[in-house]
Amino acid sequence: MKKKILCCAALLLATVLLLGFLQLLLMPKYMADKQEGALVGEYYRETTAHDLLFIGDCEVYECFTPPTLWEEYGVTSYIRGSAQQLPWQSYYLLEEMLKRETPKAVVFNVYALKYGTPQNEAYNRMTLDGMQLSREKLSAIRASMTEGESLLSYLLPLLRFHSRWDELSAEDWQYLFHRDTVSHNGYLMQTGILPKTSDREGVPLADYTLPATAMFYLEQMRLLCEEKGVALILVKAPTNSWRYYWYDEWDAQIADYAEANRLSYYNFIGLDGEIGLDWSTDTYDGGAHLNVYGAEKLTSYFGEILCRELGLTGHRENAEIAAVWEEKLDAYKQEREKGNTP
Amino acid sequence: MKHILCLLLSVLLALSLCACVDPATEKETYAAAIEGVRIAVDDPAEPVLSALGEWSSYDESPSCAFEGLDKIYGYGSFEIQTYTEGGKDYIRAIYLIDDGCRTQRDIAIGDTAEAVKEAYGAPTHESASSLQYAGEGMTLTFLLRDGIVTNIQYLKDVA
Amino acid sequence: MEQLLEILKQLHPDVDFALEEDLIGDGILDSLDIVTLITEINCTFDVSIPAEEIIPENFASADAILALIERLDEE
Amino acid sequence: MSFTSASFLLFAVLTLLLYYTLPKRWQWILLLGASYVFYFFAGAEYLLFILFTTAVTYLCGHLMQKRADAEDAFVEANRETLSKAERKEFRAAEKKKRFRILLMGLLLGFGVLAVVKYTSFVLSGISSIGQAFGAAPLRIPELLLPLGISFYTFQSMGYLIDVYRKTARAEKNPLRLALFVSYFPQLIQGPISRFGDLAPQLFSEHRFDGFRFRAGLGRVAWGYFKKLIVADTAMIAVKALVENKDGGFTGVYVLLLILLYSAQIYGDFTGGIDITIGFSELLGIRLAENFDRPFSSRSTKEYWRRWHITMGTWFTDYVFYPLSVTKSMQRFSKWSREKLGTAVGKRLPVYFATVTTWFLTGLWHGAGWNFIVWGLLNCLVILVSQELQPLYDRFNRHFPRLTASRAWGAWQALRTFLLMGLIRSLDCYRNVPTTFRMWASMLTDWNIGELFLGGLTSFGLSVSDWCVLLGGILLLALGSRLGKKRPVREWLAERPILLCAALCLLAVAILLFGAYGIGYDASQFIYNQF
Repeated sequence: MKKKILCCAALLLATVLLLGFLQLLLMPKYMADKQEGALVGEYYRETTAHDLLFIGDCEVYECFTPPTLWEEYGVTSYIRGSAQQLPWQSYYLLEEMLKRETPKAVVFNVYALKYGTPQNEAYNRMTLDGMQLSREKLSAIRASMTEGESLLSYLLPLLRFHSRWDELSAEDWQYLFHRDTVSHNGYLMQTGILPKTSDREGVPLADYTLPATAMFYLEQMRLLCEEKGVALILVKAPTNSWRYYWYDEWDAQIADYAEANRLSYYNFIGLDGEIGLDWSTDTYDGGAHLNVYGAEKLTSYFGEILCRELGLTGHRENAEIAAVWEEKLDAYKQEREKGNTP
Repeated sequence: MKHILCLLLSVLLALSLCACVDPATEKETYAAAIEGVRIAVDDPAEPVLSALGEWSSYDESPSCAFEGLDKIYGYGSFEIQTYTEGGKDYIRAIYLIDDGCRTQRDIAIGDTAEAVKEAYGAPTHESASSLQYAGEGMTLTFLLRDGIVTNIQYLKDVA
Repeated sequence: MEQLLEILKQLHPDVDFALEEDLIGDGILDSLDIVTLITEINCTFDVSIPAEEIIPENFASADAILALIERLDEE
Repeated sequence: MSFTSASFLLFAVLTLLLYYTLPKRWQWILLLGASYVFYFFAGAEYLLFILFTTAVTYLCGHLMQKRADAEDAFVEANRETLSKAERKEFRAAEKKKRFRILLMGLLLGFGVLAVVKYTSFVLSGISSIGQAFGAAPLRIPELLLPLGISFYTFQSMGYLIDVYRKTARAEKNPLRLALFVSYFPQLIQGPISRFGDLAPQLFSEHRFDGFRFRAGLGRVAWGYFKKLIVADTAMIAVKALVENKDGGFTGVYVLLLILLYSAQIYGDFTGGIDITIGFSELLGIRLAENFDRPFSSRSTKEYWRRWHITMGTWFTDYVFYPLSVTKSMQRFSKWSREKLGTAVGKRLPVYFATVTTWFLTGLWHGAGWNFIVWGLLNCLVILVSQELQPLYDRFNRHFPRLTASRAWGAWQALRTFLLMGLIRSLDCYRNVPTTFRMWASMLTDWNIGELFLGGLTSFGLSVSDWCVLLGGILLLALGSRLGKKRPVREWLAERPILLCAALCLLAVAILLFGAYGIGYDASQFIYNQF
């Protein structure tokens, strides 16, 4: 009798282990392709604290380069952004980060405030699956689920990705237990060049009011930062293409909000001269996002503002931090040198 | 006995009233008809584009992280935007931008909001700056300024 | 009994109804047969078999059917 | 709360835990509570409907029982004084009075069903007739269809008829009756149980029985396998083929649809029933079987004895027999025999009852012409083969060796399977003319070649989906074959370690290969709709 129970227990344990293994195997790795999906998880590898945290969507992880901030100003920073990262996802990621560290300032890119409802399951997955299990993760999942999604499938991703068994590739085996680092402190490098050729504007909208849900989470971010004694700075990246268009009406609302709450708000659209942006060389996809050359110019420009506004002096003299960051800078320069255009 | 019967019958009646839910209105797919070509949101783009012939302007834009371009084709009075799914292009939006073309129910830019309501009935959503008609997986929007139609959009709904 | 066996014979000429013990369970009589049978019995024996008497036990064998007829006649 | 949801699994485990820890005399009360919780999650407004049916059933049953008891007591008390004729007369008069109560119960019970299920069908019929004469189309209200209403109504009405016939005693305790009506494992898709069978199971105290519990677990897991791997994978293809977006799924694709839909409905319905019966076994409750390896039937008649058995017997016992033996039917029989000759006269009443029964069976499946045509076609096949019986017999006598061979049996089974599949496709296309057009296209469109030029993967099934589906079907066939004498689960239940291994394997297979989650439309059990 006892033996039988032991046997069954062993079988059950083996099954659970097998399922766990299958889960590791079947989850998308986001290594060779769609690297954006690997961004959120890389934050946990950081060993040192940051002066600045960037949050937002692709307009942060393609437009600001932490290694440049280090090289030029000795400032340490991290970008916690992922593809179409929605305001509530940004909020909960911020909440999670502020439990771990207290930076001088948080920089939030406002473009995603145009979204007031859950959008897309695939983007949700890329943002949320990388988060470690926490109260914030659960809240973020609840706020983000589109119709037909279930909380359970985030806790047990096997339930979501089980049908990938027929599309497994070498990558899935290679990265079973570890991942490479794809970003530079959250910056995803693009070295390609595809000039911007169109000055098309966005199509007119029926309603220019930014959704209340989005503004609610902005307010939550503000309150959270206030509570933690961290400055909140709003930015709008300089990119402005017809598909990802930033309307003047939206801008006015953000400017009003910033003024009412005494926040700094920097809209970089139209500052090409000051920043030194050249849309024929500084974008990799025809103007929707900056490439590394554009991002460096913007970072350099914005870094000066930040140092001035926040009184940042840098950590160059701190040997421990400097060692960590010089290594990061090396890796960054190497990739920049090599280029990553397909 | 009779009383019980009456009681039960009235409960039955009440129940059947309970069972009534609002009739689900059959949603219409609004389509544009331009130069004799029917264009509707979510239709495959290829046949429409080849029927319309050479476009006068073209722009494209990638999406974040995922494969697939959004493309926008201009034809003077109207524009067609497409999206990619499974390697094929489908229509995401149709924009009528000047009075050179009219909707299937004969509304064009410059018409009044009253004319729109006469042709399309009560809108699903109405504000000073727009009239919106929800269709099957898409919305037809008339943008207004001072009660005059300035722009007409057939837009795919976000899933 | 002879009359009954005659009726049964008409339904399935190839079955020896005097010997069969489980007409329903063995799938010899199906519902169509039963109704035909009842109609015949009602005509021939001047009884009326109500629906609630149509249970497998009452139609398991020629004897059971005969018992049913006699019981109904009795009541 | 569908059987395939995580919340149902949680609910089931919780119910089981409480069931075996609470004092045994509370077990049925727990089941009642669980049933109402289950139904509440399906939709709070549905509760009104099931409560109404329960109340009607309880009251009418109770009233009939009171009269019947008084009747028996009277006859008993006056056994000496009453003559046989008087007694007979008295009983007949009492029966009539009981019948009135029964009629009221049936009217109310079926009334609700008719209103919610058939109003829009009837109204749209009237409306289209009206339109033909130039009237404005009627505004057709959309009614909500309470979950499982067809099943619990039939079960309750069967109980009333049993009480009327005195084959069952009415339940005195309204709560117990409520449990009989609402017992949750079978609420959604049957089986339709008889009071005499189910009540003793529900209300007796159940001790934990290891063997039955293990066998039940095996059955539940097998049910999930059928549903999630076979039915839901097949459903992807069925949906695409029926929708027929590009208009090219005619000809050989219709045949494919028939095969795939057979796999789907078999997996879906028998899988659901396996979960129901298996879960009841976990509770120590034995339910009536609803299937007996139906796809190996050699004739339509046999098929209907082995597919959805509880519904078939319900219709036979409560519609077909009563209808055939009514006085007027018997008079009609006599009359037609005299006027039209024995051959016709003998058949007429039987045929009339058969057609009516099948018409109602079709209607029960759904409010729509496709279901009615479906029922009548089944009936037609049965009656035609009945008429051709002498021909078959002669054939059998001429070729006894051939007809006794296994190949002949296999041929008959295949023929029946295809015929039933063909008729069943009416339920897929949901529209009679379309279905007929599609059937015709099988003869006119010879496009078999297309299948091998990528046609097989053109309706939502990838090569790997096909592998899973065919593998699943093979396993089903194997399981059915091995379990012919004795279900495999019972053999396994005697070998706990093997059972445990089998359950683990099934669980991994279902989790990995099941067609669930995003990317697969979460499907409901098909039979919920009926």
